[in-house]
Amino acid sequence: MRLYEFQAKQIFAANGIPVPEGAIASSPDEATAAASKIGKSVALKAQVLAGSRGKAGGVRFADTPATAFDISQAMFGTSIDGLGVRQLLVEEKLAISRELYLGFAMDRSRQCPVAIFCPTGGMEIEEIARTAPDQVVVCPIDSSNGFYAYHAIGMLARGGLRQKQLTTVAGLAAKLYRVYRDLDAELVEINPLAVCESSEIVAADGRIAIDDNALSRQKDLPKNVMPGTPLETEAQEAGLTYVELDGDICVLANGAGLTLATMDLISACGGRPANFIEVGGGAYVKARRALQIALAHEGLKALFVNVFGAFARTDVIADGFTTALAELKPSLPIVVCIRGTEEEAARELVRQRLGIISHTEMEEAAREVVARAYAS
Amino acid sequence: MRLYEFQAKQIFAANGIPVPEGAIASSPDEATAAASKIGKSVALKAQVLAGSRGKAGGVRFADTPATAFDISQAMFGTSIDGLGVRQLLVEEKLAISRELYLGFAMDRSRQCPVAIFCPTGGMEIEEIARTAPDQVVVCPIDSSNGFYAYHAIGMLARGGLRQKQLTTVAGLAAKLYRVYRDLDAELVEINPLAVCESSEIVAADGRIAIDDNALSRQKDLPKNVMPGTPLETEAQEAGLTYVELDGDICVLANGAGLTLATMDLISACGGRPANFIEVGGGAYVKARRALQIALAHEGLKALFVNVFGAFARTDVIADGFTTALAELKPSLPIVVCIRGTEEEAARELVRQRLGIISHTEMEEAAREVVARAYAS
Amino acid sequence: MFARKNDRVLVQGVTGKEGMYWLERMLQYGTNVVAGVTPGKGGDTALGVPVYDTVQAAVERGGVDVSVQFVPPLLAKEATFEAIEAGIKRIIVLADGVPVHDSMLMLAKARHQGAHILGPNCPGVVVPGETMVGILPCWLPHVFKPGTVGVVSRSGSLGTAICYQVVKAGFGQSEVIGIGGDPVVGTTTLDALRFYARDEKTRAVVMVGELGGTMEEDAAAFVPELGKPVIALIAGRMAPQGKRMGHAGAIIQGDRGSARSKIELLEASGAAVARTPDEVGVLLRRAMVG
Amino acid sequence: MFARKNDRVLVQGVTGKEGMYWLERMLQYGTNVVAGVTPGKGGDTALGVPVYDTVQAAVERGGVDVSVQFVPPLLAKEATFEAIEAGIKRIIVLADGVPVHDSMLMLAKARHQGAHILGPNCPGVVVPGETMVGILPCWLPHVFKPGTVGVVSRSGSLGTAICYQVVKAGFGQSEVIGIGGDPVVGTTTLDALRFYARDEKTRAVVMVGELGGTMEEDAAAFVPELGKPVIALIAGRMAPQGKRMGHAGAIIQGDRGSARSKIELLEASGAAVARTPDEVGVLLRRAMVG
Repeated sequence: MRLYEFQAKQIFAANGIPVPEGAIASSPDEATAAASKIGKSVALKAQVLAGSRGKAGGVRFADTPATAFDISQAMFGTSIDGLGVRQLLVEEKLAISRELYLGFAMDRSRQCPVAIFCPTGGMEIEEIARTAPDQVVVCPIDSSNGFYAYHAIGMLARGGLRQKQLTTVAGLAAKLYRVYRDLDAELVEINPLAVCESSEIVAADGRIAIDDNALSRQKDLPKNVMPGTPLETEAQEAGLTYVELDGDICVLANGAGLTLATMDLISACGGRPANFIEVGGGAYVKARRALQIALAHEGLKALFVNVFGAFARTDVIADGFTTALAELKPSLPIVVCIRGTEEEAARELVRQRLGIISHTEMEEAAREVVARAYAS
Repeated sequence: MRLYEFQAKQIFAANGIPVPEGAIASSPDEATAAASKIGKSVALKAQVLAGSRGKAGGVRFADTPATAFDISQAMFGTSIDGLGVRQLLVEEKLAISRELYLGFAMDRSRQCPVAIFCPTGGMEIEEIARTAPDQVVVCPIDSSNGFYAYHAIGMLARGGLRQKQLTTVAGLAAKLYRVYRDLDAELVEINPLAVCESSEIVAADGRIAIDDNALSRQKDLPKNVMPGTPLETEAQEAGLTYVELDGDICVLANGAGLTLATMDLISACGGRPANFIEVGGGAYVKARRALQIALAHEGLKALFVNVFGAFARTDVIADGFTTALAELKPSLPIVVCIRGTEEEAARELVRQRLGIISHTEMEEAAREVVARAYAS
Repeated sequence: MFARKNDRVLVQGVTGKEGMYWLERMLQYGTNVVAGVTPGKGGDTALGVPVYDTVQAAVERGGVDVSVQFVPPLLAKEATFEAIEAGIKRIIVLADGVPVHDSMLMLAKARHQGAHILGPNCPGVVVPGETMVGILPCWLPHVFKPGTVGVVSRSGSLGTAICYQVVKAGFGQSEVIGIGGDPVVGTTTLDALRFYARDEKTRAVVMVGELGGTMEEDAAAFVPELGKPVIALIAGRMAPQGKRMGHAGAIIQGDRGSARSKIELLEASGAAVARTPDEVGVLLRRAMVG
Repeated sequence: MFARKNDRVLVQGVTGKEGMYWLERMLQYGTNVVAGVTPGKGGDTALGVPVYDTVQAAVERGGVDVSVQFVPPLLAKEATFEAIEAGIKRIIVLADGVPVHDSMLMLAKARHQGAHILGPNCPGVVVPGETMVGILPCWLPHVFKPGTVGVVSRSGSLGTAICYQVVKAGFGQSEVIGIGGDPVVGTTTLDALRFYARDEKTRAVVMVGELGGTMEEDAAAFVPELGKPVIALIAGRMAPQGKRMGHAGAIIQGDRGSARSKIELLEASGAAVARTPDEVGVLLRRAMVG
């Protein structure tokens, strides 16, 4: 789950990491009041969970409260990457002399957290990482040991910082690591970490993403709904992983790996998958809800159910989706393929409840569903 | 710094360790109100930082709010171990079927924290530890690893707990360890940990002592003044270590070890030391305050200043105490002994400001101060 | 790699519903389960297997080679710490939903103590005809059959489906290692390849991967020195790219991580990459029979 | 034990007021200080000694045998972690006021990595005529003099006062080890005795202890196998008993910890216990000259 910039900055501030003076505004009046309170030129920053806000006009500046009113009025109601702008972060405009990049993430190859520093931050950071990778310092962290200021000193000195800047940023980095660890974050990023003309060092932007697996123990965090289509949002609220695609064959399989392989198979057979929906783990009981959402996708031409029971029993899964289909009664061709634990019982359920003979070979089944989908 | 029982219990409750329902009362009216709110028989527990409260009548029981008024009125204003009873903890009276002992402390021999469990807790715990040490389970902890529920399970199973009691107490022990660690405690103790007739397990009493060296980073803790004589309290508030004894020769030395040895030496020479006051570390600048307090002790017959400059410079120390003595002008025999770093400069200061020739041999000096103290 | 016929197996969380179900399956398959652990149930037995309060007590009773855990995801870290501290060197973490910081801690601690972790979020391991430790349907004869093909899979259901293809193609498995689908896992595809390189019984390797992470890229570099044919299936060719983790993701991972990147590197390294599950069988026959 | 003439010494926190004062004293005494560390001052020099931003950088520059720290007590833990991680095996922690949980963590980590800590809250070590690492007035000729008496002290000022007695009695020291006055220290009296047992230069040991803890009791058990005379002074005979740590203190420590308990056990073990500082010289002469 991602946090909004203003939420990330509240967390930074609570952990001793300096952020610009600012306030969140939901209306032009609130934006004006915030600008007045700050009493100098302000930045108005759209709060959306999108990547490239700056380039999309999501950050604008105002020198007076009156212009803040006008500009914020123009910003509210626009959208960035398809996401409506409902909140603005109104912040003092910084006089920045240098932009740094500082972040913590996990390195899937090294199987450990890494600290990342680049002496040139800002919007071009990925370009720098590509063209001048030597500039970026990546420092693996032993989780069982932690990341202290002295680790940061070593990393930042390699990145070229010296003297007071070195020790100040090292202190911030140690604090940022604690945020990363204590909040079960997958990612915390300050970009840019702004060295101001006053030589103060301030988190000018902030990004935090929390590990979904840890949300149940991170009780103090806000509950953000991640951006998505209306059906994706519905699925998210129901606790399901659902991604809408622009195809027309609805795919229901068990487990993420088999679901991905089934979509590939449909494509290889000339079909167009309409969705990714995972019903692995304990989600079989949610089959009804999952199918209801998946089948609500417009323009579907067929439904493909592909089950391979490994540690999950196929009869339990079949009970779930046949019950749901008997209730939802979609007027679509349905092709079912079943293999694995208790497969005979599962096939019998499908035959009884849906009047369908299940396939046992998924490739054969995939060819049939594609043929029937585009038959008319 | 020790915490009061009610403070310890607030911390326990905030960390998920069950405590009896209760409230703190500073007057009979408040005690009555608390008893009414609890609505059953209550215990009235004097809140003093003394050891053996139970045996000194510091815990009494009341079946009704009216008796709670009478009993609390009788308790307020009494004193236990010389400490006035100003606050009572009014708590539901527990129906206890079994008393356990659970604690965390440091083991100075093993140089690590230890968990301690005894299946027979209560007031006789020290007696049990002496007469039946096999009953007490002491479990050394690797600080860099921590203490988890599974460690507790192992310890408690050795102590004879089984089934639900085993897992419940293990969960509490893991929480209590976190309190011990996160609060920089030297000691946390639940005695008794009460198994109630309802089979609930509740911290019936609690003791927490915080490492004084860590108080500056434990910002959320109350600031308790430790019990002592009026002069000891004054010293505590000034940040000095001062213990009053019943002798009559005031001793000022540098460093705890030399101070203790000087007191022994005075005794060996037939004198009676009046105090232990440490002016080690950065406390030389506090020499004036230290001497002011030490000299306020009644019935002093002499002052002995014994300085051995190791890493501390004797001229700096001498500057401190000669300035103070020149100001305080005590009408006592004063004997000074100085050795170590910059000793010539120090002796010269003493000669100039106090008109005293300093000794260089402490035993000779001690004999002189004893002789002069009891000369008349 | 993770289990052999006579390995002494411990089941943590044995008395729960899942633990009991799979204990029965493992015992039926001949797995040498010597002990179980459930705090508070010390002294009981589960299907004849003695139950202890702690892993330490179970280990003291006579030694444990492998531990497998049926515990909720938020308790996996402690269960793993417990097993590592008790000196167990191979630990299988099945739980799905373990916070990644917990996983990283588990792995760091295992590294320090010389222990090996399989998972989290993995189905365990089968050596067909010998032993099964985990939650794999080892008893299905058209899926698991003794043979010479080493299988390594990030996905439980897809991996099992591919095992079925191996058998349908006329072969059996020397070992099936489910390494798990989490971003951070204790045993990687590369670790499994290294094992199969040394394993005399194994004549070819089937690698089941999917988009995300760089495990297949890391493994591709080893394919030439493996010295045995590798057939790979990478799921997620048609899937939308997974979420990017901020700039950090781009910095650490660069252009790697897509199914395309994995397939290109694997093919360049000499592996045969199947487009569909059926094709795995075709490519395997080609590699084994010629 | 903690320092020898040619040991390469690192000073952490070198550019502070205390660090510079004692760096000068050490250099004057001939201590082989090869580097200093102060974050943010990398590239500077201090009295000709190169300064680095991190211990790692200082170690990479050419090796360090001993580190000594001039850092505030709340930063001692991190400074020690840094030294341990950089591979330094002997670390002297001078800071007074280190929280005991920090000390216990430092010691646990040192044990895991095979490093040795002297302190915290200690004055360091002198090998008279050879080297001084710490904050001891090694330059005073009537206090520190080369010889054959090994001194171990929990107290800085009293230990130095006793060194004066050793010299006054006509002897010198093979080494003076200030182990520190904190409840938990990395090097104990017993550790020092074990060192002096092996040290050929040392012919007798003077032990300066005080009430509290059980270090002297633990060391007493070793006196018979030490094979060299031990003269002890235990301060605090007349002092009030220190604070008791709840029931736990009584459970862990039992009746040990008082000056009386220490003196009784030491005398029973064959050590000569002095009642006053002067008597240390008397007993030492008796032991050495007979």
